[in-house]
Amino acid sequence: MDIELKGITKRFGPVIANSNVNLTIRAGEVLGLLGENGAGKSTLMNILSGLYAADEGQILIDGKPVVFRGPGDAIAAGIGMVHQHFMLVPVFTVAENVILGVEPTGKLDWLDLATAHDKVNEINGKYGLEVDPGTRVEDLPVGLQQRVEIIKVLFRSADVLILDEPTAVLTPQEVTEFFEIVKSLRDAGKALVFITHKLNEILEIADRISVLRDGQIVGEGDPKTVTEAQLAEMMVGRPVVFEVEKAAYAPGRTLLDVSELTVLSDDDKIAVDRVSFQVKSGEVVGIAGVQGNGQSALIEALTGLHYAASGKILFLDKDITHASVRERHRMGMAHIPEDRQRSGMISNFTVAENMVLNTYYDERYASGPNIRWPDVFESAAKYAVDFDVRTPSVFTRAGSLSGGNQQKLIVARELERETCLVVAAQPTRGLDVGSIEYIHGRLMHARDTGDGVLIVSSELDEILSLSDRILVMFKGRFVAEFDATKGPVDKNAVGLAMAGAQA
Amino acid sequence: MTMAAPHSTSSARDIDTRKNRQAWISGATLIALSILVTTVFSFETTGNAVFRLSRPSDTWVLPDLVVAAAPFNYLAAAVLAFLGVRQFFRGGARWTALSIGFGLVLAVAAFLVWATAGKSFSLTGMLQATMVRAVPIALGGLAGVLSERVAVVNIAIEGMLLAGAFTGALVGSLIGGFGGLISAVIVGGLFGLILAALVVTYRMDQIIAGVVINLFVLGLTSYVSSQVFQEYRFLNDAPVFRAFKIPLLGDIPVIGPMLFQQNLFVYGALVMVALATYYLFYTRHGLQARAVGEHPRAADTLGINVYRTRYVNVVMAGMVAGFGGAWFTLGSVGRFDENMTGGRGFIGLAAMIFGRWHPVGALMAALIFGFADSLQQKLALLQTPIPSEFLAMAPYIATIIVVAGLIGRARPPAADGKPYIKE
Amino acid sequence: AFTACEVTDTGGIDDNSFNQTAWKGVLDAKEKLGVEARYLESQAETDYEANINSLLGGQCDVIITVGFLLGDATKKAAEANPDQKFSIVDFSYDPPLNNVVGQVYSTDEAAFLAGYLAAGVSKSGTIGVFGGINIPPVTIFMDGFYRGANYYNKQKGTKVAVLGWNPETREGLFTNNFDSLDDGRAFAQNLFDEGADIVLPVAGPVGLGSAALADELGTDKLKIIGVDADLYLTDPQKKHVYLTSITKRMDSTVYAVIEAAMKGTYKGGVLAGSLENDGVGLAPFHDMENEVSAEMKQELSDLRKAIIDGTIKVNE
Amino acid sequence: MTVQTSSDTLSEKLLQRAAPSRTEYEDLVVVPIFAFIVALIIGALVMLATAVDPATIGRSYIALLEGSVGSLNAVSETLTAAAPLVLAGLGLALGFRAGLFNIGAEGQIIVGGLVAAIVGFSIEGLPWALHLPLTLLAGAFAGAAYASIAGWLRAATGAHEVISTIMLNLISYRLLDYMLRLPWVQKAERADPISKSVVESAELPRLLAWIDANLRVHAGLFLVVAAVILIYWLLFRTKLGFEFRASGENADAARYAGIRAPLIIVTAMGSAGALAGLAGANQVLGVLGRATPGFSAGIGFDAISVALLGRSHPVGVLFAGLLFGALKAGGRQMQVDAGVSIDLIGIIQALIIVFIAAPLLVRAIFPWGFRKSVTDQKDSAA
Ligand SMILES: Nc1ncnc2c1ncn2[C@@H]1O[C@H](COP(=O)(O)OP(=O)(O)OP(=O)(O)O)[C@@H](O)[C@H]1O
Ligand SMILES: Nc1ncnc2c1ncn2[C@@H]1O[C@H](COP(=O)(O)OP(=O)(O)OP(=O)(O)O)[C@@H](O)[C@H]1O
Ligand SMILES: [Mg+2]
Ligand SMILES: [Mg+2]
Repeated sequence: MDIELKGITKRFGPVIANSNVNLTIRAGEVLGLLGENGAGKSTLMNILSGLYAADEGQILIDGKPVVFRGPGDAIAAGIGMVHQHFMLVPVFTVAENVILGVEPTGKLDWLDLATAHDKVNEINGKYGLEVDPGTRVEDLPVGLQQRVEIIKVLFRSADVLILDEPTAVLTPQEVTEFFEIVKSLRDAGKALVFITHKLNEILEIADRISVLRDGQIVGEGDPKTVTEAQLAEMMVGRPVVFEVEKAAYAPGRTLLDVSELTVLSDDDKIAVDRVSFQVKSGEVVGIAGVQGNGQSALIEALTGLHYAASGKILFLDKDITHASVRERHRMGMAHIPEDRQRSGMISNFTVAENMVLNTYYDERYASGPNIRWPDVFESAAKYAVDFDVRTPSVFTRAGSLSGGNQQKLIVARELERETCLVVAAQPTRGLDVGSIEYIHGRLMHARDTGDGVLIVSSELDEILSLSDRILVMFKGRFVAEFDATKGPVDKNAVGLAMAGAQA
Repeated sequence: MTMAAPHSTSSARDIDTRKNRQAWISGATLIALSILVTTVFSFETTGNAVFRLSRPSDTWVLPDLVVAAAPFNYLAAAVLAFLGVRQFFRGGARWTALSIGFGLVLAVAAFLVWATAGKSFSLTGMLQATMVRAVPIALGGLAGVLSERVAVVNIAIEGMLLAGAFTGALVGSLIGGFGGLISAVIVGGLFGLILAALVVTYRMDQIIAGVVINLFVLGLTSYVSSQVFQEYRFLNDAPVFRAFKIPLLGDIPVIGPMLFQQNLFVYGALVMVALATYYLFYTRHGLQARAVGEHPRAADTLGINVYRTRYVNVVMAGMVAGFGGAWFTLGSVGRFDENMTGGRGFIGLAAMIFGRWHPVGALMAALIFGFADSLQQKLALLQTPIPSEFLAMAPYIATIIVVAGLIGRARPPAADGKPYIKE
Repeated sequence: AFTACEVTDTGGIDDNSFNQTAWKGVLDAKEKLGVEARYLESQAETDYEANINSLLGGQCDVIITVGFLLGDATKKAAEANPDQKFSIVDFSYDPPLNNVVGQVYSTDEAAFLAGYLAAGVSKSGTIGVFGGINIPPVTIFMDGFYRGANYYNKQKGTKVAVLGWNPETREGLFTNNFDSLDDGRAFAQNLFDEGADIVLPVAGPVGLGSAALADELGTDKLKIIGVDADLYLTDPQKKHVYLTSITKRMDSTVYAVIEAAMKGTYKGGVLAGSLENDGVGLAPFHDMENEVSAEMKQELSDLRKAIIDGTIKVNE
Repeated sequence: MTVQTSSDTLSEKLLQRAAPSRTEYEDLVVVPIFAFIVALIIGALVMLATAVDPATIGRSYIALLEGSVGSLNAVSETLTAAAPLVLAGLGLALGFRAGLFNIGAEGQIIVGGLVAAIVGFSIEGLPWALHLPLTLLAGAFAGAAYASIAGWLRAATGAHEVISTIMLNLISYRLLDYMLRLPWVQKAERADPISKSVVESAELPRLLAWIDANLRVHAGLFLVVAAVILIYWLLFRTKLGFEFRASGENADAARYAGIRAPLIIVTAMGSAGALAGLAGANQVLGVLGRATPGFSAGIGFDAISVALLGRSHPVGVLFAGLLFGALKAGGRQMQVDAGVSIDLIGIIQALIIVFIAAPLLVRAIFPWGFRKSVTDQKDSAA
């Protein structure tokens, strides 16, 4: 089944998300779609999957124009989409999620879950997916949730699969497995659209590449000939530096000294199990690990959001095991939380308010009970400029900024003040190369000026390129440690350790 | 996931787990209850407490349940103390919830025995009244469950109940009970439709919309009641659906009168709770409805019409509330009076939260409330030294204790209260 | 035209109880004397003063306020407006005011008769009573009822039990509101479950709920005694369930005040309704004539005389 | 150097506020006017439907106007009715801002008013300047304490504040009934359950009694103005207000920012309760002179509407409270002059809120009253 998009234009109020886009998708082929944050990739694909209606333009399936009045129509036409933000109901089981909307039904509208389980297992077997249909989705690791999304699409016997940033949350091993699945789908004659920010991946898997910028197609590429640098320049419109520049490794005093730390999850399971490590000034310690292995709990305990069940945390030689979040902030700990929308900022607050979210009480902004707003605004404007936060004004709702700018806003807030330890969780998740470049530069700047940096990321490349030392976390414990100061670390070894293989 | 427990049990022991703390707190609670039962309910208590299980008119007459007050209460105190101490030694684990539940029941029983010592009352009557008083609350709670499951917060239950009561009385007076009942259901559904339109189509804040509907219905019904019913009394004289006994089942002692000697509304409420449970958790449309409440965008991407689903379910909620409202007039007193629902809709809302957004949970919560309510009436008759005002507070205090102590942080549907905006 | 105005209590004009009975007095005056009638419902206690104020300014010739809760507001207005004629139902001032007629009623006298009657008519040997709120205008009924039944026991050597009120501890069964009809039904059911076959609800419209229950159960199982008005007349739909009513003839006292004001014989002070002047009394038995033995009727009439001449004290 | 200046001009640009858009202006000014008109029209239709003749309808609306602003007495009544609504509404607005849906203003009014009454009658011989503030404070404190129960339950056990405040309301009614018949509270030689009268030194003096003794507007008005300013300042100018708003908008992010959620919940509930308690004290000390059964008069519930209508903004609450006060005072006149039941006011209030809270609805009804949405877009794009 071939699909042609012709002259697609889509506006959101004043924003033009897509402008006169032409694109062809062919059966048995993987089309790679590239573009900066906000370039309009997701919008274009949402139009194709019937979620949005295009303002102008046409969709042709095998040469015949079609009109989608809703996702139902697109599904019926054989188009399925795996969304950038998972479209899974966390409290439903895998089977329930898969059948949602096309439920096998018995008499009296009875929901036939047994059939559903069988069908899921059937698809599992066919593409080697191995997901238990009876598990609740919220209990699954992200990698498996991804597969549920794919099963969902396959269950609807889609011929066209749109995959919007499917690898953003996967480990290298999982990516490899995932590519196997993609290839088997392609070989089965399906048409695939693959969206990503990772240039190496697109070169590996795509048969053709299209690049979007500001809602327009700005170029095409043949993965056999084009280079990463060329693609990056096409996306951003300027040359991009991939290598992170950093000064020589010169660690100073010990800033953070964690010993035998145990943290429990909310349901009283052991999430972090007697972990010990140190972070020194002037070094970057990277914690690698697949989501769900205790990194989040570790970060929460370090930053005071979750109590430590046992063990000790020393910060600047002071015992902060039971100190409050605020105290830790004050002592110079910066925290870039992993979920920027949920916990990093308040979408309904202005940029300025978000800029002082954890410093509003500081003498710089407050006297007595009052906050001196003019001072806040001025500083906010300054930091927005310093950290390249692109916003119409500091009075703009933070929620209306693009993801990359929201993240820069948070980084600005955390790094502008006097800090000595930066705890960064997934600092660049879902960001485009330009923003990643910028944030990495900022973190390295902090390191080079004597801060300690602790980075937790499921993005292995990020860990590898930034860290001086790498700790791999698996099931709540550190299972391996790598020294990156003496030369490059073997990516495969780290990946294996993340997957639980004994180092 | 296979090597999930490489941890030694010793590390699990010496760490401060939430469960341990819970076990200790509940242990302390149980011991406190034990002391209370000993000092207040047992000491100087004499005589027998007599609970009448049957009425002379019943088919099978059971003998009265006679409990020697002091021994029973000392025994209860001992059991409570045992349970409490056990919590400290064994750390409770999964027995914690069970122990505290059982302990509360025991404490209530001891209290009852103390209050009844030397007197008697009809236990069957109390249980029957429990059921009756639970009906409007359960139906209100069920209306809440239906709409909040699709993420529409329903503060308007009170207004919908009142509208149902009013319509039931008005139409019931004109064309008879069934006509009144059907109209009440329709009008309830109509207010459901209005709520849905306001919050789904016009994206009004859900809480404001609910408050407004309450205000509007109260205003309109009071206005008509004082402006029209006053003069034309025949408009406010509806027949009442009488209790009818279900053959055989109704003759079972104690349970029979509670469940099977009731009127249409009680049976209706039970059936609706069962139907709603089936609908929400065992049918295709129920699955879709819950998906809309948890993650509307996901539902939308799968071709489920979020708006339509919300409309349908909120209208259903309105119809259930309309039925519940008709209970006040057609199922109870046959005439409408200003504000006669008296906040029962809000208590229904509480029952919904207390029942964790589940139809059966809401029914159970309503029954606890009904029990506390009828208990309060019995105690007033038994002439305890407790002032009547404090007895009347009992249901409310019980609700607070249960919600705070046993429920804690219940999880509402994830999208509850949030409007869904396409595009 | 001569205008009579009524300010109701929060129960509203349609409460089937004292606001309505008083309003009937005004309507009677409208019919028979040709006065103009107006009323203003109080929605809350904070309204009393404002409501009275909005009737000042010469548009009303006499203002009738209903309910003891309006006592202070009426006094304040009367003192500030000495030329305006007032009358208040269920309240009196000591010392009396020149421009207020306080209408008070010895309801316990009538309730005593009702208690005696109920004790005699009851077949189960148990009768019940419940109130709206534990306040004197309510409990005075309950006191009289209780003592009347006890007097019957003393006279006849019977052991008729009165559920729902204890005059010593001053605690009993209360709905704690005056508007939930459903409570009226549930509370009557509760008393019925404990054996009562006659119930006296002293809670305004709440009692209509009790009547609905009696209607459903059948009057052989449960009878209701009304309060304030003769409910056989004011609640025609359920009239068959009322054994009798303890009447408080607010309509006739209100009428009397309006008539006096119109004819110029109005004088501030107290207008006390008692058995003696028929201000309070027992309503006829109507459909229940046959339920009450001739003997009982005779005893009631004797008792009435004894109360009037003071040989029997109802309040001890 | 050049970099420096360019970043300076950049940051200056960021400091420019966008002018309020056409839509904002319409929502704030045009929509309420339409809302009011539609509500009155529908109110008239309801009257027509219940066989009220057109002349009476006209008379009743004239009475509504006269009774609310038509005379000094009318204005005085409007202000008197608005005062407690604004006070309690401010408290609720504060709670809403902090993410707490507090339905408990009614109970807090009762407890606050009751305690104010007790302090007001039991202390004698204190000078006015001491006694009145003391009494007001006692009321506020009692309201705060009562609300804090729900706050504490929420913070400590997660019990939903909607349930606990509903229950606390119901409990407070019984508590009031009970307290009013205690011998040391009940007015001497009165059989009915009303408290002793507040002594003069604790009364909120009537402001216009020198013109006419019947004018009820009292010094509580100053309290209202002060509270509006105070809450505005608190919410938008102080650290605590920032913490309230942050927790209300996104409790997670607030926690990450080091704001202590339990503390904020209890403080916000407490402050809301204090304002409601003050509203109760205002009624007891300014209007009634004592506590009586049901003196709360549903103000706590109307205050929810007021807070919502005022969009939880202190100034909005002030205007919403004045509107409700005016409707209340006018409704009374309406009943007296035209014989139309005051319950009609409830309908009109509900309709006004509907139309103000759902601007889309008003736009749908009066498409010609607003600029086309396309031009709108161009406006904001420019
Ligand atoms: N529902 C919406 N309402 C308004 N604007 C939107 C909406 N969805 C997307 N946009 C805007 O449209 C533009 C394109 O967004 P889109 O999500 O398609 O980008 P993308 O290429 O997928 O970016 P990313 O790499 O971050 O996923 C952005 O400016 C975005 O802010
Ligand atoms: N709980 C519900 N939620 C939403 N819609 C419902 C529900 N119950 C019934 N309906 C509606 O009743 C109508 C008949 O139901 P039926 O199951 O036949 O539709 P359907 O073929 O499943 O439609 P669709 O596939 O669009 O859901 C449909 O319009 C359906 O949407
Ligand atoms: Mg995207
Ligand atoms: Mg009325």
